[in-house]
Amino acid sequence: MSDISKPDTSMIASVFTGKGLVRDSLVFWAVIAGLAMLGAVLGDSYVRHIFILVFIWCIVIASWDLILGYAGIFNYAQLVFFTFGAYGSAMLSIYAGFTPLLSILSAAAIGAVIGVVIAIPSLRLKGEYVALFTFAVHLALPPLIQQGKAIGMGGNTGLLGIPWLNLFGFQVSSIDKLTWYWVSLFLGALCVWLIYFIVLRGRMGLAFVAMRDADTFAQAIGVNEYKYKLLAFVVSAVFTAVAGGIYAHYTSVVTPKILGTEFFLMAMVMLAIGGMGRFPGAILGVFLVVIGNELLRSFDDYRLLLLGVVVVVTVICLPRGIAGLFERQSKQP
Amino acid sequence: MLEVSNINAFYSDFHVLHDASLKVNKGELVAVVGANGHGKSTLLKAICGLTPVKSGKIRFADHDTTSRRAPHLVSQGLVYVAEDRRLFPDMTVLENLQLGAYLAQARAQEKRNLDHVFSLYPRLAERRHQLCRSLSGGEAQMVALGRGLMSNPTLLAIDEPSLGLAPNLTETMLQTVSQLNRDGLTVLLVEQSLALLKGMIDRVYTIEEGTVSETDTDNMQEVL
Amino acid sequence: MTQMSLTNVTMQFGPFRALTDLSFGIERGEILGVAGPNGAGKSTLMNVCTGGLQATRGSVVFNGQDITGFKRHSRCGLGIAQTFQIPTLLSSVTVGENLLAGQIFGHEVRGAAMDIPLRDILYLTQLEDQLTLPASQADLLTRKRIMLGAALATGPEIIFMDEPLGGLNAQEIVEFLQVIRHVREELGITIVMVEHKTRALAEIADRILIINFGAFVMLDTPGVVLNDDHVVEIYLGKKHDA
Amino acid sequence: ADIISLGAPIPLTGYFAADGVTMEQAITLAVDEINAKGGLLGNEVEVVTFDIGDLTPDKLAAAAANLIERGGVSALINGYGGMGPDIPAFCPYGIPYIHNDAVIGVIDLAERMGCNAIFNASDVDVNYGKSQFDMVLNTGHDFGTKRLAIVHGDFEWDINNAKSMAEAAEAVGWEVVYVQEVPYDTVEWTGIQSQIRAAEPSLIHLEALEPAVATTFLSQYKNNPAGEALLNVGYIGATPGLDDVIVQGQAEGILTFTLNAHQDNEAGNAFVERWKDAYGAEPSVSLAAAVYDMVNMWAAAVKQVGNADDHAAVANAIRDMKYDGLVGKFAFNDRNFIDNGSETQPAQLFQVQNGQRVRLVVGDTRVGDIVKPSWIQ
Amino acid sequence: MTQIFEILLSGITQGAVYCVVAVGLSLVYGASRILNFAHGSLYSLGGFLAWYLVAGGFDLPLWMAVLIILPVLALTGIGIERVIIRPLRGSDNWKINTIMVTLGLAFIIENGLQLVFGPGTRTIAPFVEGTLELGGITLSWYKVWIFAISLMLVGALEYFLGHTRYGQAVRAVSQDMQGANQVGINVNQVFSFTFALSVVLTGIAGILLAPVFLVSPLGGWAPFLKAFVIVVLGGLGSTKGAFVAAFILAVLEAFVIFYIGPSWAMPAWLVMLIVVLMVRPKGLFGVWEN
Ligand SMILES: Nc1ncnc2c1ncn2[C@@H]1O[C@H](COP(=O)(O)OP(=O)(O)OP(=O)(O)O)[C@@H](O)[C@H]1O
Ligand SMILES: Nc1ncnc2c1ncn2[C@@H]1O[C@H](COP(=O)(O)OP(=O)(O)OP(=O)(O)O)[C@@H](O)[C@H]1O
Ligand SMILES: [Mg+2]
Ligand SMILES: [Mg+2]
Repeated sequence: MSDISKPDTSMIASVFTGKGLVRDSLVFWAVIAGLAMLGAVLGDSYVRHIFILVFIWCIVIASWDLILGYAGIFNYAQLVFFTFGAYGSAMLSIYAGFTPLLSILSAAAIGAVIGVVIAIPSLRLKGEYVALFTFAVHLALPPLIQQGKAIGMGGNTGLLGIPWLNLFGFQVSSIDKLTWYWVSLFLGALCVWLIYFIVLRGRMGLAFVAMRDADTFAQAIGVNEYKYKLLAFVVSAVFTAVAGGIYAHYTSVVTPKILGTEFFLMAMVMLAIGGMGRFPGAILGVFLVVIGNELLRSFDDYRLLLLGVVVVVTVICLPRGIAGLFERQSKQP
Repeated sequence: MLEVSNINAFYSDFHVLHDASLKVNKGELVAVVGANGHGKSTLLKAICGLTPVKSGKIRFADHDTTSRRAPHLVSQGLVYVAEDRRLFPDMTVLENLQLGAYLAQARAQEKRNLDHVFSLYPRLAERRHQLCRSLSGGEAQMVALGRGLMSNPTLLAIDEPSLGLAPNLTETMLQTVSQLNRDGLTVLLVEQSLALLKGMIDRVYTIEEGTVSETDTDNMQEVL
Repeated sequence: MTQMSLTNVTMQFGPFRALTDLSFGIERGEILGVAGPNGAGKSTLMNVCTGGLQATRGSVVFNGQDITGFKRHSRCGLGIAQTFQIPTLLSSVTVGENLLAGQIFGHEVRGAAMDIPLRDILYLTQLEDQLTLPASQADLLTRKRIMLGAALATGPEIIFMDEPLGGLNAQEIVEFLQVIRHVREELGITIVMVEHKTRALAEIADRILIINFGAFVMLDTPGVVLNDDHVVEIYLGKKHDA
Repeated sequence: ADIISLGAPIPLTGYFAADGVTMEQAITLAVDEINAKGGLLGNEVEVVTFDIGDLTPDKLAAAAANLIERGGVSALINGYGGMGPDIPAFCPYGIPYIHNDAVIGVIDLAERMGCNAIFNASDVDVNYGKSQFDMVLNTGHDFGTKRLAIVHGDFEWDINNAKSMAEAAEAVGWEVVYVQEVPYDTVEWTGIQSQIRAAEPSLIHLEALEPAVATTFLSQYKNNPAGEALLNVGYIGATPGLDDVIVQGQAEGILTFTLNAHQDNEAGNAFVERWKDAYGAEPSVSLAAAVYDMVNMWAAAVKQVGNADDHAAVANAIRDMKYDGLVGKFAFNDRNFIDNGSETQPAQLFQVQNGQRVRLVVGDTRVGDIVKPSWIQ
Repeated sequence: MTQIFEILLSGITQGAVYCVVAVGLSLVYGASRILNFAHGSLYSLGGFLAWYLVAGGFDLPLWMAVLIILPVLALTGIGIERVIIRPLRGSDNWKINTIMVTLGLAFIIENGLQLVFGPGTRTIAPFVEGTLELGGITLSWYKVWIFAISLMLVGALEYFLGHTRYGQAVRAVSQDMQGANQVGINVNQVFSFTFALSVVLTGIAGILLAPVFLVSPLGGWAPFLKAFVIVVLGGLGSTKGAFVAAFILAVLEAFVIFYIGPSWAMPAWLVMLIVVLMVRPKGLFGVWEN
C-alpha cells in the first residue's frame, strides 16, 4: 500500500510529478550563473541598475503569471501586493529596527495576509468581475495610504531614507550596483525558480491548470476550488510582496507613485508581450520590455508613444506573446 | 438550388473537409449522416458562410456564394440552425425570435412567421417572456428552430435537431421538419442516426473523415 | 443495500421548482438509468447528488452520512464521482495528466486506501497508447474515455454520468456501453446515468428512474418502465420495441 | 576645449511634463547663453536630460546611474525634481545638485544623509504660508473681519504650507475658522464651500498643486461666494497649469503667489524678452527664472573654482557666493536652503486681472493695486 | 435641512457628470466585452479637439466645433476597432489582449496629445453661465445642463438598446457572436458601430467636462478610473446600471465629503463596491452569469 500523502504516480510521466525537474533546474541555474558573471563583466552601472529592476520585475511578473496565466484568476491587484510588501518591509526596518533582509522576508508574511484579505471577496466573484474588483482595490489604495499617514506610512510623500541592505555586516548602498545586481539576481532567480519549478510543477500547479481549463470538472475530481484559489492569491502575493521589499530597500524610498498608471501599464505590457501561462514567456517579456524601454529612451518625449505602438503591434502580431512564437515553431518540424 | 463542388475547409492547419460535394434540389429534404467529428457541422457551416472555405465552389440559388458570409446568405434565404442552438441567453424567447427576422427580407413577414412558430410550438407562446438561459434542452431547441423559421428561409440547414432531446420530442421535432418540408421548405439535415429519419428524406449523403459520398436510393433502405 | 438515498428533495430556483419532493434510493453495485422529458430535472437531480447544487429542502444521504450541504470536491472525497454531458477536460495538458489529476486530487480528498490502480483504469478505458497526446486533440469518444478515466482515478464507489452516450454513433455507443459495463463488473462501482437513448438504457440498466416536472414518476426494471403507458405518453412517444 | 556636461533629471512625460518643459527650456536658454559667450572655462556646456516621468523612486535611481555614472555630468539641476526620492538617489555621489523641492522633509533627509552638495534653491514649505499671508495683508485690502479659511491638498507640501499660514495668521490676531484637507481629485465643492460660507471667513486660502482643484473650486465659488472673502490659490496660480484658464478670463480676481519669479525690473524684463525670442511665449513665473538662475549660479561657482569636477569646491562656492540672480540673492542658510525676504529672494503676490497676472506685492513692497473681484458686490 | 438638500443636489449633479463619462465605457463593455483602457485618453482627445477649435487654433462657436468633432471621433472609433481590436477577436485570450492593446492605444493617444498640444492644461469656457436659485440653494446652470444631457443620453441609449432592432442586434452580438451571425447580423459592423458610438460618447463627455475637469493629456485617467468603479458597481453591460451607480456613488461621495471628510470619499466607494458585490456578485444590474 502506498503511503497516505503520495499516490503511486509512476505510471504516467509528467512534469507535475517531477519529470525533467532536475535537468530543467540545472539549465535554469546555469543561466543564472551566466547572468551573474555577465553582471561582473558588464561594467556600466546604469546597465546594472536596469538589470536590477528586471530581476525585481521578474518576481512580480512570475507571480502574476502564476495567478493570471496559470490559475486563470483575473487578479489585477498585483501592485497592491507589491506596495504592501514595499511599505511593510520599509516600515519594519524603519520603525521596528529589523535588519532589511529580515524585513524583506517578513514582507512575505504581510503579502500572505493581504493575499487572503483580497482573495476572500474576490472568490465570491466570477470571471471579469474579479478583474474589475481587484483593479478597483488598486485604485482605492492611494487614498488609503494617505490615511495610513496616521500609522507612519508617510502619506503622499511616502517613506524616504529606508535603510540599505545589510549583508553580513556590510551596508549595501543603492549606488553599489554590482552587489545589488547579485543580490537581486539571486533573490529574483530563487523566487522565479520556486514559482515555476516548485509551485507550478507540483500539485498546486496542476490544480491551477485544472481550475483554469475546466473548473467544474476539476471540482468533480476532488480539487478544492476554494482552497487552491486562495492559495493562488496567497502564493502570488507572498512573492510579489518580497519583490516590493527588495524594491524598497534598493531605492530606499517608497511612495504611492508605485501605484501610478505607468508602473501598472508596464507590468501588463510585460505579461502581454511575454505571453501568459507559458514559462519562460513572461520572464522574457520582462527583459524585452525593460530593455526595449531603455532603447527608446533616446527618443525622450516620444518614448511612451513609441512604446504604445510597440505594444499594439506586438499584441496584434503575437496574440500569445513571445512564448506563442516558440510554440508554433516547435510544433511544425 | 444548392450545389457544392469539391470544397475544402480547415481549422488552422487541420484539414476537415476533403473535396466535399453535394447537391440539394428545390423542395427536397436531404440528410447528411456520419460519425461524430467527421465534419458534418463543418460542412453545414461552410455552406452557410460561417466557416471559410479554402477551395471549391458553392452555388446557391444560381449565384456563386463560395466566399459569401452568413448575413448575406441569410438575406438570400439560406439559414443555419446550429446543433448547439446558439440562442441569446440573456434575451427572452420573443426577442430571440424577433432577431430571427432581423434582416429586411424577413422583417416583412415577421408577424406571419411569428404566428406560424407559435402555432407550431404553443409552449413557446406561453414562455415568450422567459430568458433563454433558463430553458430546458427541448425548449431551447424549439426556439432555435423557430428562430431559423423567422428568417424566412428558402433552404434551412439544420444541424442535429435531435441532439439531447427526449425520444418523444425527437420525434415531434423531426415530424415538424418533415411537415415544413412538405409545405415547401427545402431542408438540409444532419443527423447521427438514420433510423429516426425513416420515410421522410429524399436523399442521403454519408460523410466519412471529411469525404462526402451520396448513398443511392437503393442502398438507402439498407443504411436505414 | 442502499448506498445513496434521497428523501423529499426539493430544488428551488427562485419561484421555479426544478425538483419536487423527490425520494428514492440507489442500490450498491447497480446501474441505474435516469430518464424523463426535457426539462424534467434530470441534470438538476445529478447535480443535487454530486454537489453541483445543494438541495433547497430534503436530504441526500450517502453511506449513512447526510451530505446534503456538501460541496462537489468533498463528495468526491467520499467516493462520489461524476462525468459531464459535454466533456470539458484539462485541455492544456496531456491525456495522461488528466488521469493523473484525478488520481492526485482524488487521493488528496479520499486518502490512500481508495486508489484504483492506474493500470486497471488504463486497461478499462484503453487509453494506454494516448497518454502523451495533448488532451485538446482528442476526439469525442476519447474525451469521454478520459473524463471517465479521471473520474475513476479518484477511486469512487459511485459514479454519476450525464448523457454519456450523447453525440456517439451506433458503433461508438456499443463500445462505450461495454466500458461502462466493465466499470461496474470489475471495479464494483455503482453507476447512475442520465440518458435519452432508451434502447441503450434498456440494454444496460438494472433499473430506470423516470421523472417528470421534477417529480418522481416511477422506478423499476427497464422492461416495466419502458412499457408503461404513462411513460410512453409523457416520454417515449411510442412503445419501445424491446 | 572639453565639454562640460550638466545633468537635467526632469519629468518629460507624465503628469509633471508641463513643468518639466519649463525646466528644460530654462536650462537650455541659460546654457545656450553661456556657450554663446564662449562657454565655461573655455569649454562648451552640454545639457543631458533624463526623463524621470512619473517620479517613481527607481526612475531617480536610474537618473543617477545614467547621468552621473554613465554621462559623467558635473552637476545636476532641476526644478522640483523628485519630491524626496531624488535625495537618496543623488546624494551618495557627492555631486552638486541644485533643486527646489521645497519640502522641509527633503531638507531634513538631506541633512540626515549628510549631503553637503545638495542645494534647495528657494525657501521651504513651512515658510510659504507665512510669506503669503504677510503679503496678502500688505495689499492694503480692507478685510473687515480677521477670519481665515484654509483648504489644502494632502501632500506634505500643502499641509506644511497651510499650517504655516495658520500660524502666521494667528500670530497677528486672526482666527482660523476652517481647515480642510482634500485629495487631489476633488472637483465637487458644494459641501466644502457650504461649510466655508458658514464659517464666514474674509480670506480663503486654497493650496493644492493641481490645476483642476483650483479651477473647479473657483468656478463653483463664484456662483455662491462666502460674503466678501478674497480667494488666494497659492502657488498653483503661478504655474503654467493655470495659464489657459487665466487667459480665457476664468480666473479673474484670484490671488496667487510664488517665491522666486523674475522681477519686474530691467534684468527681469530683458529675460522675458530673451525667453520670448527663444520660445515665442512668456516665461512662466513659477519656475523659468529660478531654474535659469540655478544654471548661472552653478556656472559662476565653477568659474570661481576653476574646475567643474571638483564637486566639493563647487558646492562650497555655491554655498558662499550669495549669487545675485533674476529672482534675488541665492543666500543659502546653514541648512542649504534660502530664507525668503526682500534681501534674499523676495516672494511675489499676484492678482489675476484682465486675463493676466499682475504683481501686487514683491517682498514687503506693495507694487500694484488690488481690484475687488467680481463676486464681491 | 436646506444643507442636506443642497448636498443631495450636488451629489445628483455630480452623478450626472460621472454618468456622462461612464456610459460610453459601459456601452462598449456591454456590447463587446472590451474593457477599453483608452477610454480616458479618448476623453482627453475630445476635450483637446474642442479646445483647439474653440480657443486654441480657431475661434469657432462650441456648437460648430461639436459638429465637426463628432464625425471625427466616430471615424476614430471605427478606425480603432478595425485596426487594433478586430484582428484580436479570434485569439483565445482576446479579453486580456484587448485590455493590452487599448492600454497601448492609451499610451499612443495621450503622448500624441502631449506632442501635438503640449503638456499643459487647457480649458474651454462653459456654454452657459449663471446660476439658478432653488429654495435657497444655488445651482449652476451648467450643472443643470449636464444633468439634462446625461439623462437624455442614457434615455436614448436605453431606448436604442432595448427597443430598436439594431439595439437588439448589439445585445445579441454581445451574447453570442455566432448566433448573431446566423440570424444575419453583420457582427463586424455592429462592433464598429458600438465602438464608434462609445468613442463619440466619451468625446462628448470630454467636451462637456472640459470646463469642470480641465483638459490635459493625462487628464482623462481620473474620470476614467471613477467611471470604471461606477461601471463595475452598476453591473457590466448595463447602461442603466452605470446610470444608477453614478448617482449612488456621487451622492455617497457628497455626503461623505460633508460629514466625514473628502479624503474618505474613495475608501467609501470601495466599501460600497465590496458590499454590493458581496450581495450581488454581478453588480446592481449586471446581466452576465460569468
Ligand atoms: N473550432 C474548431 N477548431 C478546431 N477544430 C475543430 C473546430 N470545430 C471542429 N473541429 C474539429 O473538426 C472536426 C470536424 O468537426 P465537426 O464539428 O464538423 O464534426 P461533426 O461531424 O459535426 O461532429 P459531431 O457529430 O460531434 O457534431 C472534428 O475533429 C473537430 O474536432
Ligand atoms: N439555474 C436555474 N435557474 C432557473 N431554472 C433552472 C436553472 N437550472 C435549471 N432550471 C430549470 O429547471 C428545469 C430542469 O432542468 P434540467 O437541466 O435539470 O432538465 P433536464 O431534465 O436535464 O433536461 P434535458 O433533458 O433537456 O437536459 C428546466 O425547466 C430548467 O429551465
Ligand atoms: Mg456536429
Ligand atoms: Mg440535462
